[in-house]
Amino acid sequence: MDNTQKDIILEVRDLSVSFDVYGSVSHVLDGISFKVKKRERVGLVGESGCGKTTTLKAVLNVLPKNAIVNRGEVLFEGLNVFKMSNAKLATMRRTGAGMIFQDPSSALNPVFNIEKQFITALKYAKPKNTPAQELHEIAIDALNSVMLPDQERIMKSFPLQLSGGMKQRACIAMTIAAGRQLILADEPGTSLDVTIQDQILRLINQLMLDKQLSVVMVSHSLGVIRESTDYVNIMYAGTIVESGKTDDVFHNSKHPYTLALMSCVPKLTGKGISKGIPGRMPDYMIPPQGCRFSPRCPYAQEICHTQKPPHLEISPGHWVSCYFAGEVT
Amino acid sequence: MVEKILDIKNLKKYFLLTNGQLVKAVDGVDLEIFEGETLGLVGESGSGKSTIAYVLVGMYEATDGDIIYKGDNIAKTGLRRTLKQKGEIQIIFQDPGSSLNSKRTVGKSLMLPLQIHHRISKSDMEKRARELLEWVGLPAEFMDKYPRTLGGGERQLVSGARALATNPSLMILDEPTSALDVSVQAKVISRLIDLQKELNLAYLFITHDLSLMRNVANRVAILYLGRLCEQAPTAEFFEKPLHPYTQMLLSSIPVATAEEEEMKPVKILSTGEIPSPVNVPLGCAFNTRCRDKMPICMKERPTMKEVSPGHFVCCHLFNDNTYTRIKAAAQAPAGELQPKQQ
Amino acid sequence: MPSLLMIILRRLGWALVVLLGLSMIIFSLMRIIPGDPARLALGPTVPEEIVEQYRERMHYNEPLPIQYYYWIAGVVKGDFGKSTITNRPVSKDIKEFISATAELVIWAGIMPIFFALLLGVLGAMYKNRWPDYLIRFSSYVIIATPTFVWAVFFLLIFGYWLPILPSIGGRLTMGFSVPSVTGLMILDAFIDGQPAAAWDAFLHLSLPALALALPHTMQEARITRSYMIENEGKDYITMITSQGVPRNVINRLFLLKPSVIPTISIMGLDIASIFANAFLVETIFNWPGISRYALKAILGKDINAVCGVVMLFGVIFILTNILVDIVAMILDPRIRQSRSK
Amino acid sequence: MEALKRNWYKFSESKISVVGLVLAVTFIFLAFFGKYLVPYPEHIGSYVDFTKTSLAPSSKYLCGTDVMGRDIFSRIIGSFRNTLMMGVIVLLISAPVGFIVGVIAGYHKGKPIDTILMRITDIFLSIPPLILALAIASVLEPNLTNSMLAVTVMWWPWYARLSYGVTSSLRTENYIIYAELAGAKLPHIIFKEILPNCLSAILTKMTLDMGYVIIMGATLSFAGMGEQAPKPALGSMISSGVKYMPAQWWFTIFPAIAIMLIVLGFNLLGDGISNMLGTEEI
Repeated sequence: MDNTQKDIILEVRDLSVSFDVYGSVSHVLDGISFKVKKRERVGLVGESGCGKTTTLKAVLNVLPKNAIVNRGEVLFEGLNVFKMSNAKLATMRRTGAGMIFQDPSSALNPVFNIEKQFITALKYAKPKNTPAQELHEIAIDALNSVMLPDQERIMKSFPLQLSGGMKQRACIAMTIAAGRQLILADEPGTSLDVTIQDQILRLINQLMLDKQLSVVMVSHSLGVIRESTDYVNIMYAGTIVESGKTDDVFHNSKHPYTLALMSCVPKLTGKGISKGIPGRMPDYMIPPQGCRFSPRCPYAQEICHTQKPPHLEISPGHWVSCYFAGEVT
Repeated sequence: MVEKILDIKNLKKYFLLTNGQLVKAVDGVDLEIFEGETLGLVGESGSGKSTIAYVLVGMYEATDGDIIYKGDNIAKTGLRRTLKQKGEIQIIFQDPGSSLNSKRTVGKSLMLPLQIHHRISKSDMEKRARELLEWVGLPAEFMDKYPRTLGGGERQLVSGARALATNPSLMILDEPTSALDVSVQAKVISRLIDLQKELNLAYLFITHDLSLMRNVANRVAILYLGRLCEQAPTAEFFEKPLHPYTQMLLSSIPVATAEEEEMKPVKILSTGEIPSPVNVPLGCAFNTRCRDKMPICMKERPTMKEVSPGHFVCCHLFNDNTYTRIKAAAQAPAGELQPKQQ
Repeated sequence: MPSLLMIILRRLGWALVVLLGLSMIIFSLMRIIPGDPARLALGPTVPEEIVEQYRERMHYNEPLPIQYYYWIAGVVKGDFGKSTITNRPVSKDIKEFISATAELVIWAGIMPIFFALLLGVLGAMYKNRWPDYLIRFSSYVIIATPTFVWAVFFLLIFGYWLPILPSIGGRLTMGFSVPSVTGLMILDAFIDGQPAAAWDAFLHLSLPALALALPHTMQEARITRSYMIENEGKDYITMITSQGVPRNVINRLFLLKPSVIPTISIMGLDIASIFANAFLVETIFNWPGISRYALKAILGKDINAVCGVVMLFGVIFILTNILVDIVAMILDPRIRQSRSK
Repeated sequence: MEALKRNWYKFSESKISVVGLVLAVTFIFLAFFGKYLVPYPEHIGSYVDFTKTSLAPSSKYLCGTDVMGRDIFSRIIGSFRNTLMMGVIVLLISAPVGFIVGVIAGYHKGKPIDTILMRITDIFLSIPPLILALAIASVLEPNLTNSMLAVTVMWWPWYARLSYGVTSSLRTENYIIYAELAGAKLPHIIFKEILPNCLSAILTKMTLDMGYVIIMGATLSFAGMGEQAPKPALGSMISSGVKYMPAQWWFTIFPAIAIMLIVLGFNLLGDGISNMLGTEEI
């Protein structure tokens, strides 16, 4: 037990977050729980608005100001980020965990060059009296390790002088430079072209192997998640509906939502695509009482509408939040 | 005999920037579209796929080349084409957020083309607008709704209904679902496919998503920096992709099943950046990223070769009437392989 | 960067076009004044034949475009004609009065920028807490009060109730004499080694400068605050926060710069407009500036002076805008790129 | 209903906007009906009572009396109608004119007509507004109509700028492009497609500008170029009172406070509306 605890770098327990939207409360995250082991790649996959990014922001405690954490905790190396002292939180952000954003163009400050942003961040991550020269070298090394050529020129460049792929590489370099162990990647290739996305995903995988990192990969693309995670959580409307080893979940899906989602993805095999999932994502102001998927679920029974289903382990390491998990195909 | 409705020959569209640079957004593209079929046009950013769409609908005038639509050359008419021609070629735009005016109801948006093209009474227009909504599978209550209360998929369907208002024979779908979630995309696409059958529409389907293309197109054409690389019937295209860029593109697609993984023919690791369309490389446009490049690729622009009936490749590696490459494929550099999931 | 130079040259080219248009508008406006310009210039007692000679000499009996040609030909050489009020060349008047206004602008337009930024940043940092409420409330009240009302209030408060500051006006108390080097009294006094005179000049300056500075300083503070708050939600701030950079460093570096850039053009407009809009303050405080001169010229229908002064204001406005644009381009690569296209 | 509630929430998020609403509504009400409510309606015109000159504020004369023995409170309220008219007329003329210029230039962005229209706008903007207004007012008769004209001439370019900015960003919206492709005419595009999208920005600016136009009008009137005596105007009341300071401070202080409250009201209201409609501060 002690051994497995030590092996877990991040644990999210029953996290519930809502937002104050013009005086009304939007209940977004409802009891999110997952664990990330060291050197593991964990995926969060779901459609837009399901709370993937909110979950990542909660991990670093950088939620927007109108967010309210109702309950639950985020344990980074055993410490709750919501209860950490400011100093501890700063240390965790500086050397523990870092985030890669979906759109690298908006994640970099447009009026500062890469050097200013990179070195400032490094200055606080490294011991106080690290000479400027050393910081510079660390940055150059990091840019080199994300396979950006001509690093000195990149350092002097403003974001708009770089292509999307280069900006994303620079962001990755900033995230890994200070020796962070946990990388939170929020759709790191989505805003880029397919061939460039492929390069970025390969790069993250390569770095993960080389530097023994743990990765939380967030994406709306089942393909991306299948190809670059070991363990996956399927999210729907602020809840985790199914989780388990990636292969298990993808090839032996149990939750009605997972199945429906899979059938919607166009396949290279060209067997046509389904007609989609009926209905819409629920309104977070008045979320369904029971299972949040129940209004759209073809298998829903009375109980699904009234009571939230438990997250049950239906086979070793494969968890599903559905009363009828075994019966659905 | 299926009629050819659109014949694009050697289409060129250049833009002159105010700083004097010339952007060759589309540089000599040949395409044909037949009645009732779907031609898939695939490309990444800077490939000129949207520019082709905009020239076809008349937003831009072509710099050179011909677009023969049912016997008339509409390449250089721009917006001056006849009302009938405007009605015949319609478009659904990519961004569901901006394709409908947020201050006008769905009904008003639908009635605009009716008003211009049909000159019928107000009550007839309303009736027709309801009918259009029904066609795309939306309830008539949508007439009085504002776009902001609609989901992205619904907005795209309304755009579809609006495009159908003028009884087009060719619809240009400019990445109609790339901003949507897959479950919504499935809904919109299946509706569009049904409509195509019902109305015998021809689609020019533009996208960057090859998996989607596999499921909707009869033929596929790949664009890179304003030039066509490869064009083939869909099944053949995915079985025998020939152009090095096509192969790179195919192997870059993240796929959701192991079955599809098998479909990825050769593992060609994606390398390099897409050059800016301002500086298209000399010779073959792809030579900066091509693993198999030869000296000739740096100097001479390749021409289209028909390797088998209907399958065209624009690459120095190939000759007419044969799948055989001139040069064997290079090995992937060791040590840079993707860590396969165990 | 060669492109920056090109951009500036292009802006200057356009500035010339705008100035030409401005001169035409002003010239025709001044020529449609009812009454004979020659008679107005010479006064009612001068005999008709002298007026006729004058008319001939000034080309007043030629068609308007020809008159404009002669006038603009003079303007290019710096000759705006003679003022009918002071009876001196307008250019000489301008030279004399501009320095007093320039000194006022430095203290009322440029110095307060620092306070505007400070208050804006404070407001954003303490959003919806008492420092923010205090700053916002006072800014509303200050902006809602016209400059001339401030001038009157100050006269009342400091001139009569609390006579610690000179309120009779002028730039110096009688008895001090400072030779003009730069035209800026405080600086000149220091150059001449008279700290007492410099202090006296500063006291004279303080009330008009404050009255002029208050509304636009508070306006700039509010704009800075609102941009700060808008940018706070941007991804790049979340990104740098998630990297563990301390809040105060983010505020004064990564948040301030992008938030200040859009306010710079507003500050430029403010500075340019102080030159012209200071006339009530200059009149109330008896400040011998260009703006008061303009008011007198307008009231006295002194055509040459009005045209000259308005052209001067136009030049100041345009140059300030170009300068502001250059500053914005230096600070913001995005503007640099969009302007070069 | 839901939308109304949300809008009110956004508007009243800053409580101070509600104060603005109250001030502005009170001002408009008094502008219409003040004449019938003030204690001494006859004092608004050329009334003289030398037995009651320069009385300090009291319960009988809330703001004291002026050198003619007229009740200053009544005269302040009496001046509201012209003050309001100044703001309304200037904005009702300059906003549409500016909109048309801006929308045509913005729609034809990059074409010669854009350059011509926007350069003309620039020329007007480069003239210091007060100087231009003064010049116009001095060339013409000094009265309320001409001062309104003068302010209008310098005000429309700001609306041209605003509409130009909005239009040139809407220009690339797909629904505008679609309307063109479908063959819609320019008036349809301008009034049915673009105008509804500009309206919230224009209305917000109009409310905010109300205060500034009133300041400008008061400034002109202070300089003697507005409404002429014996009719009351806030600016001229202040300027004629200055020479009696500090002894008869009430001559100037009360009109000054009145201006302040009116402008404050519209500024707060404008900010509330801009919060509600989500338009950025200009």
